[in-house]
Amino acid sequence: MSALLTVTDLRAYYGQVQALHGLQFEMKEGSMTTLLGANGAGKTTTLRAICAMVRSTGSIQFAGTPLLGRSTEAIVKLGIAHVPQGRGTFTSMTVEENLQLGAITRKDKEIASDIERMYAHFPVLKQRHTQQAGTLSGGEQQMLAVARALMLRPRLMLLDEPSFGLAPLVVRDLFRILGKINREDKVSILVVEQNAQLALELADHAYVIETGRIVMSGTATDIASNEDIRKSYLGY
Amino acid sequence: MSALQDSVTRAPAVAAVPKGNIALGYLTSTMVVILLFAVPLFAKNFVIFQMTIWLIYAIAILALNILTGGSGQFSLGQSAFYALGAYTSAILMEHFGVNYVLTLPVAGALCFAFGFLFGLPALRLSGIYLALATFALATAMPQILKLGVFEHWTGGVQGLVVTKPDAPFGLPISQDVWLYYFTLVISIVIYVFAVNLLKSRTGRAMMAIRDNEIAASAMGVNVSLYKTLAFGISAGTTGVAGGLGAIAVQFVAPDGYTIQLAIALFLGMVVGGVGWLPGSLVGSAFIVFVPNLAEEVSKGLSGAVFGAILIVVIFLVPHGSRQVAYKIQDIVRKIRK
Amino acid sequence: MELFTNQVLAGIATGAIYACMALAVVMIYQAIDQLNFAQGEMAMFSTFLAWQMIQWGVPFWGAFALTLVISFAGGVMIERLLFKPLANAPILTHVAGFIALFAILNSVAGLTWDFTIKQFPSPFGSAPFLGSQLISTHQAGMIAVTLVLLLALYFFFQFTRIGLAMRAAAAQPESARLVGINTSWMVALGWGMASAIGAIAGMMIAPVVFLEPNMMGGVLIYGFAAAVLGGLSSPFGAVIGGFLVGIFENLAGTYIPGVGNELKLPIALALIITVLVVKPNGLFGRSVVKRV
Amino acid sequence: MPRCLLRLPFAALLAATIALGGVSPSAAQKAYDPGASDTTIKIGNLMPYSGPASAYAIVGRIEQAYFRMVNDQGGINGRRIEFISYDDAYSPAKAVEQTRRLVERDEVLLVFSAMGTPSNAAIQKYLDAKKVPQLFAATGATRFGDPANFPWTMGWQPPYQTEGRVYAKYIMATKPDAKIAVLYQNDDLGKDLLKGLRDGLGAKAAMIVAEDSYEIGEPTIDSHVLRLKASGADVFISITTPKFAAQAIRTAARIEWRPLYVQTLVSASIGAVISVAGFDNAQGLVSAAYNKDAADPQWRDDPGMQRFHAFLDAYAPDVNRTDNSAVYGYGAAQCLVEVLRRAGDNLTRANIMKQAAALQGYAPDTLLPGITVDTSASDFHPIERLRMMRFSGDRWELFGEVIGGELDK
Repeated sequence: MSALLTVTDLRAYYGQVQALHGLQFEMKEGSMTTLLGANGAGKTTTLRAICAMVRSTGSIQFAGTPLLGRSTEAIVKLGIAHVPQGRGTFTSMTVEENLQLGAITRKDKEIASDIERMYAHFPVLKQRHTQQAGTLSGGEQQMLAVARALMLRPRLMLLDEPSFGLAPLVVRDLFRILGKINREDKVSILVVEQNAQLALELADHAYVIETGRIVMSGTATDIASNEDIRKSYLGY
Repeated sequence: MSALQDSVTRAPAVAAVPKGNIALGYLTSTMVVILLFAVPLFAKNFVIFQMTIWLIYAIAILALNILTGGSGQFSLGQSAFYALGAYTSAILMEHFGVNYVLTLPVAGALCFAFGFLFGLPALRLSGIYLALATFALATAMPQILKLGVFEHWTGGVQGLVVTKPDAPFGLPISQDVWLYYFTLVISIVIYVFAVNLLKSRTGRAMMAIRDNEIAASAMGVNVSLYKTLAFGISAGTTGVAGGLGAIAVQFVAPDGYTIQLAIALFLGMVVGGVGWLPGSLVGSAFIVFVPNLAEEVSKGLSGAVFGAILIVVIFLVPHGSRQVAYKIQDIVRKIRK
Repeated sequence: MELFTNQVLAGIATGAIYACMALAVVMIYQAIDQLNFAQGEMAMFSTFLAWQMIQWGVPFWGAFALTLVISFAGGVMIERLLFKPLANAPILTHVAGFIALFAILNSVAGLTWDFTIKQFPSPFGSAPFLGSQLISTHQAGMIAVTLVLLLALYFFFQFTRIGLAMRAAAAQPESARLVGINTSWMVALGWGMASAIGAIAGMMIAPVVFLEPNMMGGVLIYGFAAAVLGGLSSPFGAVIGGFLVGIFENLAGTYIPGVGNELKLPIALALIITVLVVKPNGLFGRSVVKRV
Repeated sequence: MPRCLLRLPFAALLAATIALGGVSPSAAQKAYDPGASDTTIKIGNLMPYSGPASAYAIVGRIEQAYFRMVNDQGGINGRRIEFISYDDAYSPAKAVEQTRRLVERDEVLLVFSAMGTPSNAAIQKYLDAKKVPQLFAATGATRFGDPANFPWTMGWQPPYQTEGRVYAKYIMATKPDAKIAVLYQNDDLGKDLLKGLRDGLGAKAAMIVAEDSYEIGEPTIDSHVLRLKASGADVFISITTPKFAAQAIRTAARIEWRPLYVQTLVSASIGAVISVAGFDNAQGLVSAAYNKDAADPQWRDDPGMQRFHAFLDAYAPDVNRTDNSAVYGYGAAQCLVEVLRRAGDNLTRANIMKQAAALQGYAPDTLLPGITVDTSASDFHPIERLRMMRFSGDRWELFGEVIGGELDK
């Protein structure tokens, strides 16, 4: 498998404050990779940098195309869907409208059938398809956010803390579906998680970030089985 | 309502001003004050009169700044408070023979009460809705002043002529110079009061509301009290400016206090820099002198020239003169290092 | 009773003016989340352009269509040149920008076409409508145009992808960018549409109030009031709000003793504020779940 | 100039000849106040070039052009006029500031034709204290003709109250049992004119069965007209500015209300109001006038109006000549030039006021036949007579005698 995403010497800044200090990693097509690390390590910033939502320097290559210098919407059009922390659904719009918005850049005629497919993945969304997204529960909103991202038919999906604020059972369910999507729809997934244990169960590759730098990388099984890493970085 | 909150989160209506940065340093302030005191030694009476008007509008802009920069509320209705203050002074002086100095506290107190009461229903409104409510107040005020019921006191559409005071104690200075010093002293008092207010517990409470109302109330700040208080203080200060304005211009009439005045004061605040009190002087200079400048360029298009100058200014310094002042401050600091 | 009916009918006729303008207000609010204080002047300017073309011999509907195109382009251009560079400036700075735009348009129109009132032709004529002297065929036509416009807008926002994208960009710009919407152009598009709708409003209003540079000053206040009363997020609410304001204003002027007539605008505004205190999103505004 | 003199009454002709002929003896005793010199006369002026009242600024532009013409023709007694006109945006505070600039910085000899009641009222006291003439204030408020209290202030046009009295006289003479409905603009124009009307009706003021006021911010005044019609009145007095006047004329026609329709003179312009409202709708309208209407075909061969049009062609070709502000500015400027001419070389402020208060039977090109400028030491209302007229076809038809509505003090 070739590298889908190659990040080299990535530095990102919030105003005068530097948040990433020369980050370096890559991700294979079709893989599910997770970025781990403590609060404030720079995981979210990394995802935001990929989507041009924070000022950054260095190099990000997506399937051979450089991303830096492009606008957020142009990057999305290349096939990168981002599910931000706090879900980023359109709260004042209906579930169905949210799904349509996910496919807003697509020109093909299969949008309607894709919506049906999402309803198959997440049956609860079908029940609520005319409801305002803001009225959904936290778990339902997260599902909607993922479904909305999938409507892009992305090659790469960026997920920021999907488990945040959700009940454990809901999280299990969500990750099960994510795994299915990764396998069946061949969507590469880069997921940032606080819940390292859960993420490592599902992912095939993992990177550990500390204060804006990659400090460890390896297959998910290696990382998960390494007692030292678990204790010092992942805290479980 | 929440659409509005969305917009507030992405581009705050009022960019937070660090609390230490609302005023000038002692050295600069002293220099400015000395300069202001020295002006009449060099200037003609006409210029002194202009500068009096400039100071008066600066007080009114400062008042708006307390409201918007301090508590994050927005008002297009300041002309109403200004009018109320002006008429209070004028009526007291002309109908009741009250000394002009004494009319100002009355004007201030009346406007404070009025502003405080107006602030109560306004509590339920924010952003655009508050703008509309205050706007309504501004349009209503000239019409109320014209009402037949009040005509005996207000002079109706014809307005009231006010007598200009002489310098007291037989001071050998002209009326204009005296009024200038009188206004200057009041301006300084109000300015010092405003700076201390915003640095006090009350000011901190107001700014907490400005930055995040929900968080402020969670911290135990009495949001309603401080928001209405801000309205009251702002209105009271504007009222004092209005009273001074009536004395300086020697005339009050409904046509002098239309929405145009409220808009001018608002522009003065933006150009001066929201939340930066010394900017009120800059903003006031903008609304007093730039129209004259625009008129010099073209009579037929003076409105367009004014608009163009305004656009240039907000392009160069979207945060108003505050931005320039901070930049200078940075440079000075770097040089010192 | 006849006076009452007459005043209600006259209120509906004037309300059509407010409704038309309120639609343009809602349009721009949808796009930029703000009230554009220069909107009335933009509409006035567009109407003058149409008038000028008619003077030059262009037939009414030709001038009408051309004006829409020019206004749309003008609106987009104003956004690109004036407000896009201010995208990161505080909202109050934008308001100052609107005021500047207001001053420029008013002043240029005054110099170009002077301040005497001008007759603007109505495509609907001005005969009594259905025998009623209170509503002319023009006013009936204006109500029809407003309703058609309302339907068109509803359809546009609910059933077209671009309408959906515009709503998304206005409501949550960052999320909108994340689904690939070019929010910056959506804003420009919103300006263009608002400007074109304003031009329609101007061309409908001018035959009633006569064309002159200050013609929209009063109308815009009522347009704002109507839009806010109906709910800024709802074109339907704006139109209803327009008619309500028109009717209420007339009734207040007729039936509130003493000050009713002299203070009818303040009374109307006070009523609207009372409504807002009770229903902060307006009568038909969508209330959205608030998240901390 | 000589052709113009032919139309003057004999006494005025004599006075003018003496004034003109008297230049050489008084040349020995030149006297100047600030603003006047051997070469120039500085005249100050305020106009709302910006803001909501900018429609009236046309008066300032015409006056500027008129003085340019006078300068091109050699000036006044060899002196050029320097006309300094500032924008006051119709704000009293700005008016005071600009007037002080005129008087203290530019040092004008006098302030001429400042526009509007609020601005003039705001500067009156200041100019009085400074003893600077406030000549021909461009407003019809009565307070600007009060020599006992304000000897430095003089208006020009007929006071609004005079006009109100003229209508009262006319109505009492032609319709003694009329029921009058009044629509008025809620400002000094409306209230003063209404007061004149009431005073003129005197004991019969109860003839007024309905009054309704509007604000200039209102988009339309249809509902007011409806309400007034409902009062059952058979006389309708419309005290309105052009936009609202045209709306009222059109609406009254549409709702088939055909009272005796009195339109006040501020909006009696054929070009700016009547033609816009539609000639059909305006048949039978009654108004009073002191100026000729620039769009009225009956003055096509009138020498005064021919001079007016020739002036516009040469000096203000882009101005809309049907706007009666143009006629107004021309007449007022011409009147000021006359005063300055008579002042000769004695260009002191006191002499200017003296000359301005000694105009008898003077008629600028634009005044209607029979109407003249008359002032005296106790009469600071230069024009106080009006003629009634009725709209018919495409023109105003004058009828009846010149009506004087001199205010009883």
